[in-house]
Amino acid sequence: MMHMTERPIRTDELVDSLRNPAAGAYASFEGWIRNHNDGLDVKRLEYEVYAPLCVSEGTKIIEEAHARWSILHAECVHRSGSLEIGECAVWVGVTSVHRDEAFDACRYIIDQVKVRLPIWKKEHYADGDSGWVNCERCGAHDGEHGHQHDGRKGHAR
Amino acid sequence: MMHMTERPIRTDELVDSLRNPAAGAYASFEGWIRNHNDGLDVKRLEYEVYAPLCVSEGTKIIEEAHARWSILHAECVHRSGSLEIGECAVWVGVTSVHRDEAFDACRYIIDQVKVRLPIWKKEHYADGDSGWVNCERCGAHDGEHGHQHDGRKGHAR
Amino acid sequence: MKKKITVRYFALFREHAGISGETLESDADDAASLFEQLKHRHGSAEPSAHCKVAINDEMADWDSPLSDGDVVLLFPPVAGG
Amino acid sequence: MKKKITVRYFALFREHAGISGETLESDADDAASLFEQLKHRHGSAEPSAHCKVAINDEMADWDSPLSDGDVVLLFPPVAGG
Repeated sequence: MMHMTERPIRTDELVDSLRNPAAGAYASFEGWIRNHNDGLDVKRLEYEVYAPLCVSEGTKIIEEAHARWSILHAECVHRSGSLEIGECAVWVGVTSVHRDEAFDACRYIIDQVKVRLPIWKKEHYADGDSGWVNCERCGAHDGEHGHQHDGRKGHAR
Repeated sequence: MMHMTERPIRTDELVDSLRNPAAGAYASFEGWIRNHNDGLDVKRLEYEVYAPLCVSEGTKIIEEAHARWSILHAECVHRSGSLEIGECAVWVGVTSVHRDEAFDACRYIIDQVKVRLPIWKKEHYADGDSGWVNCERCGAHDGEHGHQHDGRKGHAR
Repeated sequence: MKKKITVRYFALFREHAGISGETLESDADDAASLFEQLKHRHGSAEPSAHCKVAINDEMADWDSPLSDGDVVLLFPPVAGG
Repeated sequence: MKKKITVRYFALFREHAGISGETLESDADDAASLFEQLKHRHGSAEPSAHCKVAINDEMADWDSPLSDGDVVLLFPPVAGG
């Protein structure tokens, strides 16, 4: 299942929810808030999400993983709201009998979650500036819409 | 670094030792004792290790991972002694800026640890029998040495 | 034919529009046409392959037809990493 | 020429030998020859690609030469999974 939460992700409790005497392998991934991006000094991140579609699309991704690999359990939790450096933004955990399947399914889930879920992150920089991450790929060009730009990422302060 | 321990592996403490504000990705793997192998009902496992070479060879593996991928930290801990079903036998944790490197290095480390470290496991079955896992690949043939066989794996009761 | 469409803007689109959503009348046949009609709002020049659309809480294609009463969610590119 | 070699047996080899190690005199030139000479002890018919050897706490090849005073560790195949 896919879960969204505004509270800190407790990976120790989550892994306990996956425990199963038939499981021989547990592969997991965590995305942590890092203090830099594209050479800029990041102070915190804000995750804007559209939760209903995150849950339905994330659950679809996990079902795809179950269809493709022989795994026992797969779970994913994603944070929303304001996160500090070092906090866990997303966790994926997969159990299986042997390790091949756990690794492959874990990788598939995080890759798909990153591109398919309606989640946007806004970085807040050391100098007080901020910017939406990756939004430059969208085709939103400077000057075509009447808002302030900081010239860095083509986005609003 | 590679560590060997006779005590339960505390993955929550281990992941804390890897925390780094520059890390954006944490990939991990755990090997758990499962309740079955080759159709047999397993009750517990005994890990025999030769610790000095486990540490030196495991540390070599981790250094290879650092040489091959741009990662921040990589650690591995392996249990020895008697383990119950569900217990963690081995943990690998890797951090990096982006997730590709953490996943690839984590996979490399566990794959190499499984084939290169002097670690043997003996399964104890529900019926009181026991057997060394995978030892049949060794070339030790029934009847060439004067000990009892149970006929299952070609190994001693 | 005019249809009543509710539009919701997210992230950068919401900041550009200055509102999180609105209900409007549109003759747009598909999601791409609506996106084009609203470019003064969301600030994106064209429906990019990196932008996404959902209709009535289901992910949709840009050429999905629109019906009266649809709720259209306009998603700028996701963070992706 | 006879050399004094200390041998250590692990896991299945130790169970077969009934001892965890011994010090002996051997004229074996390399690890493979020593392994062959000791097959009545460790119970393995031949130095398999799956068995490993270490000399003085370093992983070694089966054709590694032996010197007087060496400590040779004989490893049955590891569990591997």
